[in-house]
Amino acid sequence: IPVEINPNTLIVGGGIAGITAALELADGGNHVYLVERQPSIGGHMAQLDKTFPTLDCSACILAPKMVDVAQHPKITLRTYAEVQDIRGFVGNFEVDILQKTRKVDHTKCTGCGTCWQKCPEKVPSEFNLEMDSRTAIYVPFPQAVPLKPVIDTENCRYMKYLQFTEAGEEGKAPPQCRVCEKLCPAAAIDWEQQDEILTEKFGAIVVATGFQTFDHSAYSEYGGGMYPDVITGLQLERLLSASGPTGGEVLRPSDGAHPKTVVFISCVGSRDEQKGRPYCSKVCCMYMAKQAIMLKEHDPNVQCYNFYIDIRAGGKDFDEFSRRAQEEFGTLYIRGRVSKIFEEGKKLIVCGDDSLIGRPVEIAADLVVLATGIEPSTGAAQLAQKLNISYNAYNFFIEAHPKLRPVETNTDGILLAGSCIGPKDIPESVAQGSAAAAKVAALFSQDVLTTDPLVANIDPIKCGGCLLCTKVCPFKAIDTQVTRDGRTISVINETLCKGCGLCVATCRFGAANLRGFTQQQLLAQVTSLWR
Amino acid sequence: MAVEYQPKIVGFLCNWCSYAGADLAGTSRICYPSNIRIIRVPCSGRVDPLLIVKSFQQGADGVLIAGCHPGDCHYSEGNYYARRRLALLHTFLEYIGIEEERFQIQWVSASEGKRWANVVSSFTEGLSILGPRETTLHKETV
Amino acid sequence: MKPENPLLPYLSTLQELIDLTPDVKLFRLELNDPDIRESFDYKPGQFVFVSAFGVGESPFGITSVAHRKAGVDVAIRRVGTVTNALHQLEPGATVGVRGPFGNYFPLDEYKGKNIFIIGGGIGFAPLRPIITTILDYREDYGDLVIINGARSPQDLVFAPEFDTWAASPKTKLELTVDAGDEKWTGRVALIPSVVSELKLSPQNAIAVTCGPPIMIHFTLIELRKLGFADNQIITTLEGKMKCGLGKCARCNVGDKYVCKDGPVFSMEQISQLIEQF
Amino acid sequence: MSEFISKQNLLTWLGQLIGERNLVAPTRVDDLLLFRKIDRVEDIVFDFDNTTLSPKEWFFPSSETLFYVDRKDGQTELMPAAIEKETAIFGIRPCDAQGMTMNDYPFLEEPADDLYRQHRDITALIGLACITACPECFCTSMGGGPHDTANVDILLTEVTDGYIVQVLTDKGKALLPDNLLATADVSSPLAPVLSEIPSEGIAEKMRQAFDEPFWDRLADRCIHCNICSYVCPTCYCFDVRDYTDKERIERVRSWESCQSPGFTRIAGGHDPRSTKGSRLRQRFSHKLLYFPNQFGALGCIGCGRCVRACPVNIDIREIIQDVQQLGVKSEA
Amino acid sequence: MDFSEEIRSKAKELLESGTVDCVIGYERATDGVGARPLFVYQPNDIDRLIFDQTCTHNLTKYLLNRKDKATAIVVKPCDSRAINLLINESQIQRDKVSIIGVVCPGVVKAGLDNTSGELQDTCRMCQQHTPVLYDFLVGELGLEPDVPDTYPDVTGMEDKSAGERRAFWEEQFSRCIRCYACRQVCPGCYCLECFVERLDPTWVGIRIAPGENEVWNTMRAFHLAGRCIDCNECERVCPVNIPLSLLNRKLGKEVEELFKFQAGIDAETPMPFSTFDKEEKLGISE
Repeated sequence: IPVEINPNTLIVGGGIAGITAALELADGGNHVYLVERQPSIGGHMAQLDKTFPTLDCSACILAPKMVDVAQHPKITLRTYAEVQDIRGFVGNFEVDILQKTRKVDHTKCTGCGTCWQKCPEKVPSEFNLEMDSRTAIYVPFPQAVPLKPVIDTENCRYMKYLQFTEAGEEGKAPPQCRVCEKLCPAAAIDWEQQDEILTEKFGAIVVATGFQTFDHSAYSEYGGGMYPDVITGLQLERLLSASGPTGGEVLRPSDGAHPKTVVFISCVGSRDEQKGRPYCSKVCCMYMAKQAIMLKEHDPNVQCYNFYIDIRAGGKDFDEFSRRAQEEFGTLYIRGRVSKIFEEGKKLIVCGDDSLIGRPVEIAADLVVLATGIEPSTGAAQLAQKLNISYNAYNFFIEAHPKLRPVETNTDGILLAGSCIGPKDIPESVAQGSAAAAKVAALFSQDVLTTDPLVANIDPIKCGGCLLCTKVCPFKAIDTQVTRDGRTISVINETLCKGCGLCVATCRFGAANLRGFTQQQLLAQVTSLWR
Repeated sequence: MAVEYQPKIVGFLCNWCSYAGADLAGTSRICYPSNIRIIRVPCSGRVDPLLIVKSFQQGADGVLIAGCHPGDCHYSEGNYYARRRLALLHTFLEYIGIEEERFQIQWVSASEGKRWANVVSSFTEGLSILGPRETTLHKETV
Repeated sequence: MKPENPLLPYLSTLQELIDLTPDVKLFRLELNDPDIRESFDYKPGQFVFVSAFGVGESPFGITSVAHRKAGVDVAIRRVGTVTNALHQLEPGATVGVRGPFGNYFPLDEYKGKNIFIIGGGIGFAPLRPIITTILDYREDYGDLVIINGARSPQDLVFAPEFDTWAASPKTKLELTVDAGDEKWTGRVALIPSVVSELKLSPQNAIAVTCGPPIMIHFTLIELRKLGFADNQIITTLEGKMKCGLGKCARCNVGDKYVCKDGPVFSMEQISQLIEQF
Repeated sequence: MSEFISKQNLLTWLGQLIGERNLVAPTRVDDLLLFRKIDRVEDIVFDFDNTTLSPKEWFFPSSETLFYVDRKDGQTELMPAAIEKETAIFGIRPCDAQGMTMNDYPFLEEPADDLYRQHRDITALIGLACITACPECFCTSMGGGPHDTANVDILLTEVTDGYIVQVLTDKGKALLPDNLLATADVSSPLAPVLSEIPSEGIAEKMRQAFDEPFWDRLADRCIHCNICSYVCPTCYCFDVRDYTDKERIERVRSWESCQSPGFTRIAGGHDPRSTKGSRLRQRFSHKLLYFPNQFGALGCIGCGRCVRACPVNIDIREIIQDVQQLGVKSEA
Repeated sequence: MDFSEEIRSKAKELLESGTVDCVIGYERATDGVGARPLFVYQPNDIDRLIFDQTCTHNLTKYLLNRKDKATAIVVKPCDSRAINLLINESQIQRDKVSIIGVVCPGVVKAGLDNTSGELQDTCRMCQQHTPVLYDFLVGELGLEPDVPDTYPDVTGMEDKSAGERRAFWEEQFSRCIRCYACRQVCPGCYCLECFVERLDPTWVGIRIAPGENEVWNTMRAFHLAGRCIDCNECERVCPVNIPLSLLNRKLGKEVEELFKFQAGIDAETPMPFSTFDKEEKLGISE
């Protein structure tokens, strides 16, 4: 049956993959709807200092693209929003999007910044990985897009006050701050604003929900997070970054001293069966090399050590790059695992062994950097459930074919890009963003689509009306109806049906059938197996 | 020399778990017997008993249904219904003389490529030991 | 060779496949064996079984005429498994043809008479050979009025031939549909009302009608109103058939078999049938 | 004086027949009595009323291949089905032999049904006259009789320690070697006396009863299974469809019954015989009205199988009586 | 045992009061011994009604042709369960049916007369002598059987080896002539188009061969899993004596053990395949 294709695309995730896909499609004249969970787009790339192996400034190459997204007439940007539910099929998706309340009317707000400079409530900054603080009304970082604040309702004093009075608790009420409201020149603060659900229609969906880094508290041998000077690679990125908490000066968290001896430990939450992370996170070897180089450039007196299992430097100019880290910048690569770290005065004693010379090694370090691995962002599995796409044990999404259909899923019209499929570096994510965009463009190039939605249907002539199917349908997608000749029969509600085919196996009458997996098709497969 | 007996197996695999699992087994180069012919279904709950009975009539030595572990159904409940239907069919087929080893229901998730390989291997092995089905069904009546 | 077993079809080749309506295709068939092809003679009104090997066979009225020596045409509407399978075929495919079976329109008796052809939907198809014959031997017959009706304009069969028919001498073509569309400028009416509207004269006339049971029923009423005697009204009956030889005992109406005593009956004969149809 | 064969010689003869051809005879299959191919004389049952299914399945099998469709390198070929070797059917009752006539009429009427003719040609019939009769028998009312010789090549009539032999055709002669025969002075026993069913002029009465509500009332009870048609020696309705086995396509003919709901439903849904009553009427009209009109003989031979087998006791004897009565009413 | 009089008076009452326009019961068959179904529309036919131990038919099948007509029907305990089944599957409405339930000690084998007392096999294993639902009850309450073993026949079959069972059933199925009487008589078989007659797709080929027959016989039984009310009609009517109840009863036994369900005991309990228990394992390894 031919179906109209809705020419709009939904892109889930505003990281570099999502941004690329969005711009490619928008430039191609398609309307794009970009949904990002955080208050700003940019994703992890925005947190990075430099990028390997070319060492150009991450923010500098990303920022213009972010601005393009914000200004592109064909792109609707929805930050601080999440996909709540999805119905329909290729060409005709209907998606409920939850817009979390910002308590700030962005149509009025000019982004002058007064509010987030004056807000008295200080909260650890997520963007800077809690190495400094932000205010309760905030933009995550100076180059954020959109450059308009949201109020963190958890921490805002006035919000706390309201919750307190609603709860009607005893004791002294918190102050009714409302400073931002008083100071806002545009009167953009809107306490009434609530979460809202927006329902939009799309022809295709690109999922680029990216990754998060492994939580190293699982590694008690590395202090399980109790040593302030054992940090993650991402934290080091922020310390190296000119826009970071230390303005680009590498100061160790505990006492703000300049670290002279820095130890990198690779494969933290990668290639580690015990921790349930047997896969390689792919980018760590390279970013450690990069960070060692950057540290040396910041301060020639720094000595870096790198405990590694293997050096994975497959990629254009990659191996040369990690070689430079060793040969030019004198990083000492030690093949072996670190067995434990303990504090001794101001030093961190790193005990490991050099498996090449088979001798234990002990290094008194000022700073230890854990190359924490990559895992899918929280909620990836739930999202996959909603989208009817499959995902593996670690919640990475599964592509339709690992070789030949790397950005497609088993569900038509839903495409993938970036590290939500598996660990990737920036160029790969960008490539996939473009690839997904190309797939969508190809889909839209035909104006009507002649694929069937994979939903069930019930032949009214055959249905005997036992109504068993209405009882088993997990989605309550089967209603009853009275025929002209007075029989009560079941009918499929196509918008609710998700195509599991339970009704087909339940139906003795042979009335129920499932497009894409019809009785005819499956029987034909059975009978042709040994022809 | 005599060719050793290769049992014919039909596998109905849930698209969301077992099929992905088998895929994983393939892509991660885990070896398992090639006797199985895979039919992809959206859910183990989609498998109509007719298809299984038909498979045996068409000469299958074994039929394997693989779906998501109970609780993990992509459609939340499909495999619970499947479990009931298929468990009953299993005892019934055994009753009409199709040895229980010839019909298996297994839960294999998308990540269990290894498990998938093991399931197929042991199933195939079991069938090889059992030998071909003794049946007159492909003869005609008077 | 002529097959021993009358249930054994002649292998034939699908020469051409023409879309007549969204769900009706014209199949141009040619028997493979040259001798049989030569001897294969049939008359307007007769039918053949066409096989889609692997699925089965079904009976279809022949829509071509033997004297043109251009193979066998059947118009097939997609309704069941066999017709579905046939519709899937491509030109060049091998099919089976059994027949010809049944009686036929006694055209010799119609010579010199005015003839009214009244067909509805796919039911019009078996009437086409009468028209072709009359037009090929125009002088032998009187006036010819063709009433072709269908649910909608694109369901009218044999549209490509309408002009030829309309242009022929002493011939009138009346098209009608139950429901028109934006392009349709012609008549929108049910066939029976067209019949009464045209005031067809029973004088020295024969009315041949074929179509869905209800349409035949009401057309009949109108024709009788106009004064047609039952022996002036000819129609064809339909029945489920498996053999075409009066053996499978399925298509009988009372003690008459549609496949061998029919399909062509005059109203006179039908009214004498014991079983109502 | 009449020709006679001893029980011993009969066994010898049947033994010989097994060697040279298919011998089909009544034998026990579970608790059924069926005509089956016999490998050991001991399996033959001699003492019986009649078989569960009629011997028609040996001329008109429950399903048989009409021809095969072979596809070799793009070429399609039709291979007519081959009929296997010569067959003799032993123990066929006169009523069933008579019933064969009712199949011969439609099947052998030109153009003849080739397969049926072949089955007929290669099959010799050795009849066994009825000494006793089951309560449902009424052949005498349908133009037959317990000792009738119609269609059989040889008829045996049981007497003490042997059988009176009537060789009726050349086929029969060829079948039975004289050396096994003796002449004895035995007279054939009296035929069992059967209850009489008023079949006189039933065809006309059926015509009159055609539109009576009688049929719908009767259909209330009928469950429209196909049993009556399948056990009946004269029912010959069939279905034809293609059947695809593993590798090759065949066109198969199988029994079907005018009682089954979809029997006359044409593609597209229209069914001229959609009501249960009309279907039931069809069956009896066919036997008692159409068949006589078409071939001049009643289509029922009174073997009583349908009466025995019907799950809801639809009894043709009762129907004939009732229809005669209806006739009386309508005249009065 | 003979309840003819009670049945007649009840039928009379129902017909004359206009509560129903038809009473479905039994009358004497033409062999003068057995019984057959009878539809009574006029009071003057009432005297033809009988009820004794020859009344084996399950009349509830006929309700499917009278869905919207007020009907009175005579039911034995097993038959009464069929009514619950049909209500549960929304095939008939309770208020259209007046149920004359009969306390039943079992019915005699075909051909035997009322007094012979030789019961059909399934009756000897029957647990239920009082109908599970009725508007009027004929016969004394409280005559409930004490049957130690409900499924001796099934367990007997289970004890055989797989090979023996295979051989047995293939032999049985090969006899089937596909007359579909088992289906036609079964109150649970009401598909508008039975899978065996479907052409698209063709589940069962036209050829009457053991393989095709097996698909038919197995799936017919399986479609009745959790639905068969064990009236034994299919087996009774089978012209080639295939022990169909042995199939149905196996499923009945398993459904009882696995799902704690018995068909037709009431009209509300969800059918076994329309519900599930997350915790149940049903012998499938995790």
